[in-house]
Amino acid sequence: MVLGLFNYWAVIFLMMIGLYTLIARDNLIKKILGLNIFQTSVFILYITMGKVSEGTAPIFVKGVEDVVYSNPIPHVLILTAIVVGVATTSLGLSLVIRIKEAYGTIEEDEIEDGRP
Amino acid sequence: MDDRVILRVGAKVLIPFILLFALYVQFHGDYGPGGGFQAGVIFAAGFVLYALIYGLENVKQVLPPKVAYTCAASGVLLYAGVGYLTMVLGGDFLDYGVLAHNPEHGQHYGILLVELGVLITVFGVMVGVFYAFAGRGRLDS
Amino acid sequence: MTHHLPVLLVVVPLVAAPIAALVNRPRISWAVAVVATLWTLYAALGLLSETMAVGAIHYELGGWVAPYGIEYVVDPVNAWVMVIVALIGALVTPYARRSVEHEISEDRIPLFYAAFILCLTGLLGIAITGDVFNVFVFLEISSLSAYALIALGNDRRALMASFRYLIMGSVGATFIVIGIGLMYVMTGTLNMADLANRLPEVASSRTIPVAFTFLTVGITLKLALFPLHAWLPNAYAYAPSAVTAFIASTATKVAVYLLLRFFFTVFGAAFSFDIMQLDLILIPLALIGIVTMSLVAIYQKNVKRLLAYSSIAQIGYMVLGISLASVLGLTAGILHLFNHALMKGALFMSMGCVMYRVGSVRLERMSGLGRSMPWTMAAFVVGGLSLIGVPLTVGFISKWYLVQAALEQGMWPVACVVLIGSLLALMYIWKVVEVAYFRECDPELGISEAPFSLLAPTWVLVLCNLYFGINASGGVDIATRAAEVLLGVLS
Amino acid sequence: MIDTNLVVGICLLLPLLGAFLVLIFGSRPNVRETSTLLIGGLTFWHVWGLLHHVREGVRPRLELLEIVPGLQLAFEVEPLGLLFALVASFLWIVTTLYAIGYMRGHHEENQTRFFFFFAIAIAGAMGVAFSANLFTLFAFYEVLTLCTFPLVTHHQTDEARKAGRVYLGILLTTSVVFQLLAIIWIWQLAGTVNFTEGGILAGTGSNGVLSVILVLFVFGVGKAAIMPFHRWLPAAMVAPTPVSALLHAVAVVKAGVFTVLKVAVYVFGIDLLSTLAATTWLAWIAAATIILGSLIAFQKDNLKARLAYSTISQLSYIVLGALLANEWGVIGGGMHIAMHAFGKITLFFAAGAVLVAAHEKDISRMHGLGRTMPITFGAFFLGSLSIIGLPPAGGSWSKWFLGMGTLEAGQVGLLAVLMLSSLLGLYYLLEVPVKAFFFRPTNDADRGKGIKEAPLPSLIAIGITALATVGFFFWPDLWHELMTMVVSGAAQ
Repeated sequence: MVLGLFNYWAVIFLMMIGLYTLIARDNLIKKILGLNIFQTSVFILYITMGKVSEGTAPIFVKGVEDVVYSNPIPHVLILTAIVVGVATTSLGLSLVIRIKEAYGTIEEDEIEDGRP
Repeated sequence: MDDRVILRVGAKVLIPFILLFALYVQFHGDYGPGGGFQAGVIFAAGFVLYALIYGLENVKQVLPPKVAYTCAASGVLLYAGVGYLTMVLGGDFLDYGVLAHNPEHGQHYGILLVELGVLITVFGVMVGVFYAFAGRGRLDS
Repeated sequence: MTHHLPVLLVVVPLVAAPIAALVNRPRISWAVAVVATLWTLYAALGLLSETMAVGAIHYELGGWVAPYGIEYVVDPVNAWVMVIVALIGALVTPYARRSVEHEISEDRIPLFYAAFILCLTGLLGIAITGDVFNVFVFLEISSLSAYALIALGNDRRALMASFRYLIMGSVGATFIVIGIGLMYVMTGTLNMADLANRLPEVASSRTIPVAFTFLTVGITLKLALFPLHAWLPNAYAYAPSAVTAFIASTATKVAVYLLLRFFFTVFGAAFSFDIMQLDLILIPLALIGIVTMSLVAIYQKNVKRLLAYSSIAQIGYMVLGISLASVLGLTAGILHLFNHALMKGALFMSMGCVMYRVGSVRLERMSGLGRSMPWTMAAFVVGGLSLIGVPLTVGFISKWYLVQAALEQGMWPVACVVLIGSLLALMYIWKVVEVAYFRECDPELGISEAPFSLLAPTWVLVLCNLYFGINASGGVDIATRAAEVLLGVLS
Repeated sequence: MIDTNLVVGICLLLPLLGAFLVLIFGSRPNVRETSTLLIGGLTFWHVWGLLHHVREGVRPRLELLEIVPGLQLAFEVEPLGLLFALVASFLWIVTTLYAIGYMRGHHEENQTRFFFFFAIAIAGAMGVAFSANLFTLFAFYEVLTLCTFPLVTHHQTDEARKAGRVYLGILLTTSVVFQLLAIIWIWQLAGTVNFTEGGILAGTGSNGVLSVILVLFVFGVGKAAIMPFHRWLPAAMVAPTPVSALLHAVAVVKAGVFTVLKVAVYVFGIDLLSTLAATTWLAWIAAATIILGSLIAFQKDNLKARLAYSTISQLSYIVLGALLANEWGVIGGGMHIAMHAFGKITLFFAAGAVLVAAHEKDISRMHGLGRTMPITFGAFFLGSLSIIGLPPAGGSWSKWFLGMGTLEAGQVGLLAVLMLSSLLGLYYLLEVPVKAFFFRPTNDADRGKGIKEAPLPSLIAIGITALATVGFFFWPDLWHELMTMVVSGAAQ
């Protein structure tokens, strides 16, 4: 039971690491990394749930019948989510660069202190 | 980077294949794994590699930032243009079946065109993002 | 043409955004934005009138039949939300021209309009789609462009505000994706109507309540329900004026719509409120939000921040109405979506006028503005009165229904809190009024009235505040229909 | 002949037209004031015209629009509303006349704004008077609150700002939290908020619920200044005197007590009211306000503050009249609206005249002023008599009916309260003319020089209202007739 759901354990593990980093770190880059790890855990959740036991890649080959295919839809969905994640990350990083330019630091506590 | 001969030569050899592979992924996308997203990223990777080895300025001569941004925008237009075309031809939005006499062929064309739009956009965006970050002066205090 | 209206509503601005970026001339980009937003308003109104006449409209993208393909569904609920979004969009765009020229450097203006239209596209897309994963995609389109828009503010704190919003917003969106994924695991479908059919079979499993919880947290983060509101005040306060006016009146409204959609259409009121007992959480949170956030607003020195806190309090009203889960309560909540968009739009726009002339919206810089900018401040006063809920303004209509809904269920303490909330609103609005009208302005500053192109859209909204406060029957009609659709009283 | 129903609309529109004209002629004071006077006259003439119809039992009705289904912005003229409208529209003319003298004599700034909001306030009062349902009444009640705010804070000083806060704070708090809650509750219970003869609430809720609603109403009508929600009235004294006159006599407080009376008669109905548990102890709260108001007035040396507390005390007479829940009480309360309006406006006019002519606010410094300003203090004397309820002034009639009401209700204690309050009034009001006429002018030789009577327009206004108070002693028929129609209609 516990091992059978190992993928969920992995997902939860990653998710917690990500959320913890996101909340606990003052460094803005680390925050983004945390966000990425968090999102990745969700990607894995989606990808693993598309797996049908004994299933193979959902590519039709002529003449081969009676094959169990994995569900491709979660993969397609998560492809979109990955793209969104990339966009979020790049926007976040570009914000970090501009924050660095404006404040001279990317540590959140220093930014708070240095308020005009 | 001038003295890194292996990198320079290796990149020179690799880049055409990277671009070709991108196109393979693109045009194979309607029946096999692949498609515009992946192809766009791979295509952009070729340019990024070139920039890493030969410097940002050189790659900007090949592909000025403006062109990259234009690509990002026009890919979306191509995508939406196909959608409009299907509507003009009497189908629903993105109903590729109406693009050719035979709906199956229509599906082919439609997916290819749409994926091409995706490729152009993703490529433009990836290169654009790369330019935006790489072009930034270092901020050593 | 009419047949394609649902998709054109979204696709026209989607195309306009890259065009606005491509032409790369501030004025032409602006013109593109105007055309696109006017089109969305036309389309949204068309869809609303059609759905009121014939019921739900379905549109299948790519000719794929639902539930396999993505389907756009228009019913009174989302048509109403789309009209709100499009109306505010169509008013903010003309307003934005001068305001944006003033606040954003010229080379970024085309990108501003591109991001602005994308944001509009995303918000409309969230509203119209009948597919839960598509919701996520549009949600991210609107959110990403919103982050970018906020970061364009010329105060450096805008960057930090945008970053926080980005982190919180992404977490919220990811929670929503987790919820959607868990629902998909159990039902194998992403179509809302299909989900609604299949969920009851598996509702007793442990997964669905977990999915429900993830969705609840994700959506309430997006709509900034107390106590998940931390991202909102700075984001609103430091964004460019036009952006604040637009996002404050639309983004949270669309998130509230998501709440409605998921809790009522997808899960069903019976599951959400009888089994999960959502009201036990949402009603107290809404009430605490109304009171505490209004109190915090009273102590703000930056008027845009003040209004931002007031927005969080007002979201409490909407959530409160929704969590009463009766036709009357839902009507109140849905009405307040529209009414709050009108009043906050007017208020933030008038603050944009102040920003244009004074260069700051801090309270101490606003002394004497009642004399030097009479029209701007008059707009603020009327918008403020509407926020307070004075009769003959839209705010009163919301309050009337909300209190009625609370009394209907015998919750008279809730009704009292609602009314006390309007008194707190009076306090923070009047603080601004007193500064503007009772302090002398420095004549050397030479502050004059804002230009016509800023005042005109502001006053259109102000007049809407009055008109829909006097003639509310139409709005109430639609809101009641929407509430009935959501509760399944009538389909 | 214009349709009678339209006349109602005309009565509402004319003050707005007046406000508009004030704005147009803002730069030409003479034209501005003349137009206000003309419009005032026209308004009164139209309201007077309605009297004829109401006597014949016609109830002109005007439905403007339906805000949401079942909730209309509608007007209907019934005797009680007509009484209020007659008082308000007549006193508008007189107050304008007075204000011309006062504002110019006192060199006030922003006179255009003053006359503008004054006209809007009258429109608000008309709306309150003619409202056909609680919603319309509430809407115009709030309009009245908001448009008098710029009047109260006319001087735009810090003091005015603080006063404005208290004013708006109390009036809006009570109306939004209590009154609105009560209105929506009634809507919930009865499904309607229309004023109906005999009331709409009978049999809709338990005695307890209806009692709570009654409490919400009596305290929710902040304009009636029942203690402890009376603070706004003394605070608003910072305003120019014509504004005080508007607040105390013409529109604001009268709108408050009018609302209480109207709700008592047309929403609860006298019969229901007399059975409610809360009625009696609310009546005692009103009685306490009467006594406390008088006692505080007693101690005030500032003339306007003294008059303010006197008003608080007198208003509770009217509330008490409503809460006695019998015909005598309602008749007395209604008549007292008119009697107190004319009496109190005379007092305020006189106080303002003293301020303009002699620059004096404190009673202790008015010794001997009566010799230089005989007309002003003579009018003050007559006004005082009316407020106290002594012949030959109109106030004696309303007090008489109120006294009868207490007996009818079997509340001898309340009768004692009325008597006691009159005795207090005898002292704190008559002290002023007595000191002015019979005391020797105080010390400094400069005073007395250059002091003469108030400006002529103001003097005319004072004369009109003072004579009216006496006139109503001999001819109170109009008010009595209207109030009799109210109670007989309610009893049907």
